[in-house]
Amino acid sequence: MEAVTLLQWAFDAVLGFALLWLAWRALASPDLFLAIVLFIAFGLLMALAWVRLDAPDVALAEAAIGAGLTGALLLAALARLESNNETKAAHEKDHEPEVHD
Amino acid sequence: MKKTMNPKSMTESGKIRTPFRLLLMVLLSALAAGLGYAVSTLSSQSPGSGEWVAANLETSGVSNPVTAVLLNFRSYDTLLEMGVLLVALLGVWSLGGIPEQRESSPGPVLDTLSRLLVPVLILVAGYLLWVGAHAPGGAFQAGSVLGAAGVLLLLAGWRLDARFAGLPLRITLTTGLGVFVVVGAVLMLVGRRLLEYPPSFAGALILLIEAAATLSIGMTLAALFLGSRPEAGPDR
Amino acid sequence: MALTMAAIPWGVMAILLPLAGAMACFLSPRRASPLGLITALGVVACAAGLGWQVAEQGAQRYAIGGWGAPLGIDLYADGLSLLMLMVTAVVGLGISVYSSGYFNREKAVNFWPLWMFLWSALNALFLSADIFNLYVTLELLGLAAVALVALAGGADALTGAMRYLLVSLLGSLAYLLGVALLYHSFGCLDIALLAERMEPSPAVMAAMGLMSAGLLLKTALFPLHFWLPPAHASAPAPVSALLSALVVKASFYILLRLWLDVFPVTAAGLGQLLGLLGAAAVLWGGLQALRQTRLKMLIAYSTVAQLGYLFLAFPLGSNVAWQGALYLLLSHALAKAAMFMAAGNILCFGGHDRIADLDRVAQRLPLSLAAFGLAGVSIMGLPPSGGFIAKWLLLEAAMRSGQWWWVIILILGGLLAAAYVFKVIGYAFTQAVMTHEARAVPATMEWAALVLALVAILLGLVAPWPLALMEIGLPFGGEAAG
Amino acid sequence: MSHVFLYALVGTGLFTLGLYALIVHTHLLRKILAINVMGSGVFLVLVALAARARGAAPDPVPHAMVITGIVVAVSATALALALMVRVRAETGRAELSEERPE
Amino acid sequence: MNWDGWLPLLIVLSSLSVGLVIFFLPEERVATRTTLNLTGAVLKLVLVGVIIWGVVHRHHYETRLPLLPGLDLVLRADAESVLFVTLSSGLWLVTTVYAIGYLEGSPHRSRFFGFFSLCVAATVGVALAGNLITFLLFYELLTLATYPLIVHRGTDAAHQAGRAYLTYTIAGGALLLVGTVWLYGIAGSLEFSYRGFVAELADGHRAALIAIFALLIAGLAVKAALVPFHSWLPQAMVAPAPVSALLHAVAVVKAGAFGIVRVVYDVYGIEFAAGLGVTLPLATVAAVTIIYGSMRALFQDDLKRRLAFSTVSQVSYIVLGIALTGPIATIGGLVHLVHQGVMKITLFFCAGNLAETLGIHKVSEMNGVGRRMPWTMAAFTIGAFGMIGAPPLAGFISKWYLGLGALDAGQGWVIFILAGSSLLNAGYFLPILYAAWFKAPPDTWPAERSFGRRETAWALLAPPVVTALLTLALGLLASAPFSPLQWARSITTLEYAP
Repeated sequence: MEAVTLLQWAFDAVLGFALLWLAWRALASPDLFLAIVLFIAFGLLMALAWVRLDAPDVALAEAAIGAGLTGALLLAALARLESNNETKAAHEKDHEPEVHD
Repeated sequence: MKKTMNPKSMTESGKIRTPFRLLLMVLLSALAAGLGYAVSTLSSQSPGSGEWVAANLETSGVSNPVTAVLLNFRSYDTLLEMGVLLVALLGVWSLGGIPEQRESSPGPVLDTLSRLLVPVLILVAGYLLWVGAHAPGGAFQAGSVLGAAGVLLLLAGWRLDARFAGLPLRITLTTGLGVFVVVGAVLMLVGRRLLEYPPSFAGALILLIEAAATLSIGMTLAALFLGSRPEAGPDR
Repeated sequence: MALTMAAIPWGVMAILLPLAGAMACFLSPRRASPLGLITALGVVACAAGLGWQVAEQGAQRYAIGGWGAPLGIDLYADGLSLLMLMVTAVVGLGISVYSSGYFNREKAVNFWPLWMFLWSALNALFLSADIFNLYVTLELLGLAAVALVALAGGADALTGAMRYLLVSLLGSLAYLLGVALLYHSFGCLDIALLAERMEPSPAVMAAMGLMSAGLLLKTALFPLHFWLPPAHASAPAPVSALLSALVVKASFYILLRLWLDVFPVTAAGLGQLLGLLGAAAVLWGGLQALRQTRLKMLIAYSTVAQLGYLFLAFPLGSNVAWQGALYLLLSHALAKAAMFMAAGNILCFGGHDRIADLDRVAQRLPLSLAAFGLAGVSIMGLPPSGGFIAKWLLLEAAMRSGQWWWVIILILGGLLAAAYVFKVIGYAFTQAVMTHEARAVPATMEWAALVLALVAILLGLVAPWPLALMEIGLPFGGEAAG
Repeated sequence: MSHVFLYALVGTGLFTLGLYALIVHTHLLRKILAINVMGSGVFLVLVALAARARGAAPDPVPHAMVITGIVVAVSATALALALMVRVRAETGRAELSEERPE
Repeated sequence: MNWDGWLPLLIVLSSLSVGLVIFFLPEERVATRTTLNLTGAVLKLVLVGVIIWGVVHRHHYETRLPLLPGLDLVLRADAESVLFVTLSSGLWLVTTVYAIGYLEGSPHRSRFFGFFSLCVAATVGVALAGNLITFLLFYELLTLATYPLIVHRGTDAAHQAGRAYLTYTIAGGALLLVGTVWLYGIAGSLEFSYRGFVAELADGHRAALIAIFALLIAGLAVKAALVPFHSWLPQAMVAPAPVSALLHAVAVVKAGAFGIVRVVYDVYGIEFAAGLGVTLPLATVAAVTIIYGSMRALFQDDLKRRLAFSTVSQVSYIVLGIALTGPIATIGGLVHLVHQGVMKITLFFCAGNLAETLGIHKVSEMNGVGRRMPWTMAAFTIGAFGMIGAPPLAGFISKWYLGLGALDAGQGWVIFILAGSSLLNAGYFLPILYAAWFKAPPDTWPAERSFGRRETAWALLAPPVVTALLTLALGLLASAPFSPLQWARSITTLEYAP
């Protein structure tokens, strides 16, 4: 019993930390594509958190919409940005880094 | 007029000065601390309205409390929310010509994948819709799965036939909200309040609304992914 | 007859009808604009019906789904929400008539459904008694508004819309976090219930802060106004009109409700702060308006200034002060809509809105110019106009409470307003002769503007009635009127 | 203090984190991500606190609210992304000119 | 409300409605417009006649409409309002005739006459206002209605004048508003009543009442063109002659002066005001204005500008009469309200005729003009002598009563003011008359228009002649019943406690 709760605590702690860390990386990473991928991962972890908070309905919705569709939308938008003109993409990469720190 | 094009501001706006940034960090950490404190002071006994829901669950027509809240107790929120989805789509469409670049030919993998997956997804959607009445699931989950199927099809390079791109598509998109409003209005006509289901029909009505909503949600999400108004039907 | 009248839930109709209209416009784009106009008339009828109902039977509460708070969602209509609904109806009708002439076919297809959704969102917002439901209406409102701004196309409009969208979402999220805290503190979302169960706590204070901040951002109170002028100035004329006249007022309305009913307004210091920001807005907005070289920018900054007046009521807090602020809200809604429409006519006609070159245009659009002038009278707060009544009430409240410094602000604001209004009006009186060719403006567009302006003036002569309506359900607490 | 408060705190953390990113980053895509992170934070607070009562089934109302919220969020994101692409097409950059923080 | 209850409102509407109709009249519908204008003017005069008759027969004419909780929009015919309303509507008829002749064939006439009528509607409203907020309402309306007339010509000079006018009047209006609200906050009422209504608040509110008095008077002094708020008036003379007539004689300036009458007598009450010690400063300002205005007039070569400065000086006679605590001075002030209007409008009409017929704008161009335009110059001469105060003309009556009043109030110094200003008046009028009658005319006038055998158009000639005769009559028949003098006497009996 004790062990279980302890385990749960550890799990919650790790999950919470992971969420924060992923969000941070997603928002700070210099590469937009990577940022989006990280964000999708973040969404999946959110779904996990919902399960942990026994909110299965929310978990389903998050997995399908939050992670899945939002991710798809983001990637499509990025593709459109890049297809707009490649030179800009390069420019993004080199001037983003000093934006975040 | 075109001050947005002014190259100077282009280079300026890229950076934000570090001192300002530090100040911001300080302020926001203070905010975080305050919020954290506020949250942690809440009593650990939830005064929530869970018991109210439990008490009225059997008259609601479904046994899954979340679905009951979404489609009966607070169905009005959900009605307006269908509106939000539609408005978003209208907005995207009114932006007009988003460069609709053909994804480089889907390739056999994605093609077959979609062939296999799409039917499965549709089945899943149907299941989620049905099961939502008494177990986790419901219109939104089902709808989003349907939307995912649509996205997959679009990725595979499939496009809606021009014959259906006009009125038929628009009808499908509005079904969810439409059915919702019609049900509400009809109930008012027979002398009940807006969305006040008769307990005996509640389950059926909810399922009807959910089915329509699922369809619209799926379609809308797929359309949002596509980004631009599908090619003109006869009436545009 | 009366019985059936009483039986009809006019408020609900006022929400459902535009929704239905929106779908109709969406489904048959060809007939979008006639369908829209019909719906507009219907909504006006609903507003009138609700007005009759409230005047006859007092404040109305309607439990959707028959559950009632705390389980379900209630609609609530007292004097305050009724007046908001009614001014929305009047301005909305004007905007609909105007738009039927303004947009070409392919733009109209996109405009009408969005506008109908926006209208229904407004009505839903003014009638909602549930703070989460208010969040949903806010989002519906915000997204529709952004989409409408983007309708103009072009770099300015799109950037303006983008900034507007981000700001609006940020505001909503702050508000929603506040809702979460309140719900988990008291276990209910209904405003009346919250008011009962309310007791101060850190969580409540946090919620108060978050919700107020979010709503102030949406209401564009100085210094959170930065997003407003670009968005309002670059939108199509009828959209600018409805943004300045109605949309910004919606978030202010929620703020007012929360402050009057929910939050423990022991925080007098906060009231003073809001007053100070309001004063800053009045002066800053006025000065900026004076500095503008383009008509629509000038009008947009004037909105920033006028919104500032609304917050002068918070430090005063008396019944008279609230009446004044609300009356200003009403007359500003009408006047500002008229102004933007007039500007739109000038823009259509002359193809530009550079103030310095207005003379050529102004003389050929006497009606539009008259509309601008009359609206200007109300904006300056000169008699006879709704603006004057509002300013009088605010001055009276300030004098009675002995906080004379607000008097100075009110007067300075009026002088600034006079300066920037006459900066425009002056161009009507020049010897300039019309030379270059111009696009004719449909009479409906000119008259829509003029009629709204006239109503704004009329508000200055019929004040007792709106003020009496305002008192129904005592939205401002027990105090007697006057 | 039960584990739900941990998640609630993570929620507030995400909210402020997103706010920071929203202010400092200039690229619109990042701003949109930031908004979404803020949203998730708020949702986390809502749902976490719903499960406060130990053992008992959690309060379903916040769950419903969050589901609503998620759908609103995806709609807003879609619109924002479409706008971003158009802004880029018009101005050549996916940024807001003369960006003013706060 | 019965018929008596609507009459005051009807008087206002009689010109308001005309104005609104005219706005929508196409430019070329000259005949219709003229008919409308004259009908409105005559109708108004008739209604005023009815009111005079009624007031004499103790009828009570009052329109009362709710404006705000606790505050009504009140239009009432009392002794003062009848005096002013008669003056303005009488002179308006004349001015309308003159304007029709003057603006013949010029552009934007519908716009002009529209605002022209609004202007008079507002003035009548000011005259009939039964409480301070109603007064304020029409006072501001007057500001708005006059601006388009001043900038009517659209020249840069006109716009400059318009800006100056707005800057002064709107700021003045703001002061008036603040004063009014403050007073309402203290007194809880704004109803004009003989001998005032604030006397009973004296204890505790003394300072406040003085401050309010200052605010109100400052707000009114702007339109009354008291130093130092006068400088918009000379600038405004760029407007067409009928507008100058309106500004100087019928509407604007008079509204300011009349407002001061209201505040001193019907809000504060003359005795109480004197008790507060606020009248002497007012009298001093008036005295300074009188001298300053005349001084400036002396050095103007532009005829209308000279007349404008003369107005600055002359209107202050009214204020002076009001501020000197004493029934006789009051009579002088009130009667000058009428007399100054009649005389000054004559002079502006004549100036307009000279400009329109011969293109004369400067005094230095007037040599021998008497022979070319005898009728006009005759009228001008009468007006000028009236201004100087020569018996038996109207001006003499005013100055006589002012003088007596000053002695009666124990303010001997005023005599010197009056004497000095009369000398100055002579100083800036007599040279004009001398040049006009006794110097040799030039062989060509700056810009002559021929009107056949008449010296100028009838519509331009008749009005000044009429008003000149009126000037004469007001002087000769001063003691006849219903003369302004008698009316002022009866007012005085009401304003001073028996």
